[in-house]
Amino acid sequence: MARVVVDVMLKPEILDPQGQAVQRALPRLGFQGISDVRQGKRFELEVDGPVDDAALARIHEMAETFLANTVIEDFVVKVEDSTVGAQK
Amino acid sequence: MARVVVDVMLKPEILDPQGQAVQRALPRLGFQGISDVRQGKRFELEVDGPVDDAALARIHEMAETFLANTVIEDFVVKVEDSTVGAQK
Amino acid sequence: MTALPSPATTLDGGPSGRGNIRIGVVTFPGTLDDRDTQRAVRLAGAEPVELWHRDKDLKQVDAVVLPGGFSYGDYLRAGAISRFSPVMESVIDQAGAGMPVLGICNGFQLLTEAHLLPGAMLRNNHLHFICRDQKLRVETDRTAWTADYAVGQEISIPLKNIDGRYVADERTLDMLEAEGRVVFRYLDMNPNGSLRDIAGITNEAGNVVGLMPHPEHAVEPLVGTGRTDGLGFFTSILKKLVDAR
Amino acid sequence: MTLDTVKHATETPEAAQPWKELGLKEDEYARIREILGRRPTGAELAMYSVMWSEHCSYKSSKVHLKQFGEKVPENDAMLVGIGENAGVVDVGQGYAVTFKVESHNHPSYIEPYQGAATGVGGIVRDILAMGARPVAVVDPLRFGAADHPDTKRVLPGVVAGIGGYGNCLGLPNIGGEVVFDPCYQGNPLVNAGCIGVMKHEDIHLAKASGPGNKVILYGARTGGDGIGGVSVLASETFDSTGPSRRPAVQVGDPFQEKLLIECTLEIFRENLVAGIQDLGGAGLSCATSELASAGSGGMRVELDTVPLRDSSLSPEEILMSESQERMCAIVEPDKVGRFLEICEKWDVIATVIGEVTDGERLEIFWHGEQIVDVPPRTVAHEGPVYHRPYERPSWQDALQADDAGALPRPATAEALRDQVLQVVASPNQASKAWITDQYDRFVQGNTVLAQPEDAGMVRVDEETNLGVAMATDGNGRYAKLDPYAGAQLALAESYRNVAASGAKPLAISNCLNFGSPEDPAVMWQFAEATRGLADGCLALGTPVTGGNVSLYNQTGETAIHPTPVVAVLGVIDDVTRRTPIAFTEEGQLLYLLGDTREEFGGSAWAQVVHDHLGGLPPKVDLERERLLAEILISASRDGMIDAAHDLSDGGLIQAVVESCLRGGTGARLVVPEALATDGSATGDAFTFLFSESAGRAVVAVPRSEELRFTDMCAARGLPATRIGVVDGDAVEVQGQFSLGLDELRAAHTETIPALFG
Ligand SMILES: Nc1ncnc2c1ncn2[C@@H]1O[C@H](COP(=O)(O)OP(=O)(O)O)[C@@H](O)[C@H]1O
Ligand SMILES: [Mg+2]
Repeated sequence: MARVVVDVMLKPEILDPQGQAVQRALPRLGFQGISDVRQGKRFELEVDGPVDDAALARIHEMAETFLANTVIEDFVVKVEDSTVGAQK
Repeated sequence: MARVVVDVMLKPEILDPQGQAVQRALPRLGFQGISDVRQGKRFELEVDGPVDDAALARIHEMAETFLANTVIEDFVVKVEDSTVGAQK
Repeated sequence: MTALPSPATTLDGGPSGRGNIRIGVVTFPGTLDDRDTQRAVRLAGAEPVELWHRDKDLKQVDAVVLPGGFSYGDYLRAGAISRFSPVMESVIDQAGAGMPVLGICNGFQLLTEAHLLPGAMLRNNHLHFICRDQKLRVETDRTAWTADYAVGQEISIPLKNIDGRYVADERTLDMLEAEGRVVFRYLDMNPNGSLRDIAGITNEAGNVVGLMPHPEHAVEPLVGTGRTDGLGFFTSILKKLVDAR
Repeated sequence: MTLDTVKHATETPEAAQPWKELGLKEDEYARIREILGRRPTGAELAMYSVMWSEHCSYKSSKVHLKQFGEKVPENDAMLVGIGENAGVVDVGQGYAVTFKVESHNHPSYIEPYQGAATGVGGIVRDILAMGARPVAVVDPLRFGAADHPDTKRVLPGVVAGIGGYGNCLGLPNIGGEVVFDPCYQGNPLVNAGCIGVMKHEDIHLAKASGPGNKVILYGARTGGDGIGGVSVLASETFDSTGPSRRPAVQVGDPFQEKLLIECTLEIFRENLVAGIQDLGGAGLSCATSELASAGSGGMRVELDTVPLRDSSLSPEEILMSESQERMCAIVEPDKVGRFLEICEKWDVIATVIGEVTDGERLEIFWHGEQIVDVPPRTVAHEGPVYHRPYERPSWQDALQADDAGALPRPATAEALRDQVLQVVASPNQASKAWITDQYDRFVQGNTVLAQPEDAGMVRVDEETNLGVAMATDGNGRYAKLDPYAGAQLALAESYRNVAASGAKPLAISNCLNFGSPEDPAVMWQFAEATRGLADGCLALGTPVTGGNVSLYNQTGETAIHPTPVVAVLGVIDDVTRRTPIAFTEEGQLLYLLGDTREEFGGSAWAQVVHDHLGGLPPKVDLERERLLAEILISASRDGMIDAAHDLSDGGLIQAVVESCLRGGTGARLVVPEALATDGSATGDAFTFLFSESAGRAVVAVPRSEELRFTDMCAARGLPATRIGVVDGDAVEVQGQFSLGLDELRAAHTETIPALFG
């Protein structure tokens, strides 16, 4: 089993109030030096079977038609081995 | 200016209703072979100045105290160069 | 205030009368305002017909309403999962063939996800759910659902959502304006950051309308905001369908 | 690891067991061994420990709660009393209503969004389990100081969580409270209430009867989240230091719960269940033992059939898991097929996990091996009962002696005006619209009244316009000064709020939020408050139908103010006769009902202007409350008043300002010559405006009704004093000051958004 990650972010020209709210809060919490924050979604997919070109093509299609709304969002598909949570 | 990414995912033992809803929908959309989906958040931070150990330590602290609630979430901090949206 | 036919002056007999106008109301998992929409349809004098997300069968209804709620929890994106329901295949087909379709709130979100209407809905700019009595200006009476209103008329109906910010690229927005396809605009305050204060739009043919506020919650003087400004949606469609017979 | 079967437990009597880590006391563990005649298995120990926790067993509070069942007023409305998931009352026309309030305090401090969200989820399942369609929710909330940085973390999260869950379920939020006080800093109180409506014949009870009937678990899969969370957490003094003390918080799935509601209602409609229970605190341990205990026979469960989210869970963990959005039903064998079909229709996972037996034991198996064999009553109903020592705290006298009446009062009209603005703008008195606008109050299309009205009201029947109303109230400051009176004042205020809306108060639920029961001073507060509430209910004729106790709300040695929250349910035959708070018609006459005395102990004025808490709370006169309620209800029914607003914290001026702002009209007030019929207070403007004497309301009377109205009050012996008229666009107190509506509106509405927006 392998893990494929799809990152979905709002297109740069679309207002991201969530990211902005985070950014605005940072100085109050004592964190300086962050000039911009964007918030998006991360999907971790566990794929049965090999992650070959065919599988990736299907996942790309899934991202394009379903996981992202390309009217407003961009996405990237990545094969990953590191797991969130492994580091701490 | 450099980009640091913080990925925040629900801990494995915590229910992820969003990931579950996506996973359940996939077969209906004709996508087979995905055995699990988890949905989390991706924060892209633009950092002023160098991303040295001190900066990363601060971002780690920010993630721990603010971007994630470690009661239910894990996070990973990564320095990144590739941008979502670059690929398409 | 709005001059609307009262339920007493229904156009074509009650639900039991012959030749009823049948308006379908779809229930998806997580739909909330389906019963309220059925009530509004009934109060306007038409016959509400329950439609189920798993059935392609539209039961020969004359029009369809996609009601508000949180279909599939609005997980992923509002309307993104329900958009792929079997019933939507038929709705998309029939909408293309000219059947009147009204999407309210979650229904509007669904219509954009299904590309029956352009643009997309995003999280409110203030990031909160907002529930308020919202003033709107009617921008066109040339849709199937707004014929009973006058252009420029101001109405107040409840707004309640968290993903209500309408966005589209400039070209699309200009096109909507040029073609007179902005149906409602927010007045007094823009409650969510929608571009150009857009509260509702229609497709080229004018049979498909989507809007964020809830006309079905403004059909009785007693409950909700105590206004009946929303009844016009349901009487408009009823009249149109009766005339078409 | 070997499975700790019953057989194994019998063979290894001396094996060490983690009873202490599970929160059991030594004598409790000994008692379990005595009940079983051997050491418990790991699974049995897990069950007893969660079920015997304070949260589930009410071991410290039980002896006091008994009064609610003993001092029951004559009331034919009561259909199901204390002991079931929620009480049920008859509201006429064949309808019954069930309602209850519960706390989710501790989890909401750790994870405000999810803690509050799952609080709503839990109470809604309780109501659903009675056979009712949930029709509305309410949320009494208490936070630390409004300007404390941590309140900025907790409040927005809690509000978003309550909205996020309730809105997604399609339940209108029709009321609640938001109170700030430093005493809640480390212990916010997140209480949530729900109202459900059904026909009499639809009432369902949590019992497992009929040998051979199947036990069906349906809803979400069971996961490793919140294992022992709620029960253990709510049973300990909360200490935020060690991460090891932070049990997992559950994440709620309101979408799953919405499916569960629709699916369950369809199952009820087809009459497919013999008994039903929601899964809340203590999860399957609670559901199986309670169902079996309340039924006639025993129960056998194959635990390995429980659908899991995480296949590595141990049987103990499965029994203790508090995963949300699950229900357990008892179904006759020939109805199982249809039951499962309906679940499939709603995409709800349902599994037969066992059956009712003709034995007397609850037996649980894991892959064929027996891991639990217990008498269910000993788990569910025969937990330990403590007679905790209690004692009036040594500081109580000094607190009561510190009379608020001695505080400096405004010396000039100008100062009085300033203090009015200060009070109206203070976080506790300010408009909560920024919060309540995050809640859907329209969904279901039956909301007649919602915030900021005195009570929420929903229509129950579209044909007849039958409706029900609910208000929730509590005042920890009053209760701190005198817990007996404080509890009665909470009851009286909530009762008055319901009556002010035109509905007849029928019955109550409560949520009793207190500090550690191991502190005799706290236990005294608890004993006094329950006694006060029980006596009060007897006097008002409103039985307690159920409620919830939340103890250990304290940080270190410091407990929160004793905070009994009371929810009163009322019924109204015709919702078109409801009374709103808004003053709308110029020229209508304002009447103050009741007596006003110099009562400032615990008042908003003392808090806002002097940061003072001392003296005695307002005097309670329940006979007067009853009379006032009768007058308010009659006046509403007979169309004698167009608006009514009860007086409580902030006094008359607060109520008048709220009614004026709501209606967009001003008012001219005249300070009357006498404020109380017994002559105890003469008319001074300060007392008139700020006193918090109980048993009062202000009403707007159309001129054409004045005589009829005053005659009625005179005939019934209720003091009614004409204090002014609806007029203009300012609130003017003659001879004192005038405050423009715009200025008042700004003061009243800008505070909360400025703090949290
Ligand atoms: N958390 C809340 N949720 C819903 N409604 C609330 C909440 N807090 C306050 N409200 C509503 O705001 C109004 C004013 O509240 P409050 O001042 O506590 O009323 P009262 O003093 O009459 O009891 C009421 O309608 C109440 O139900
Ligand atoms: Mg009130």
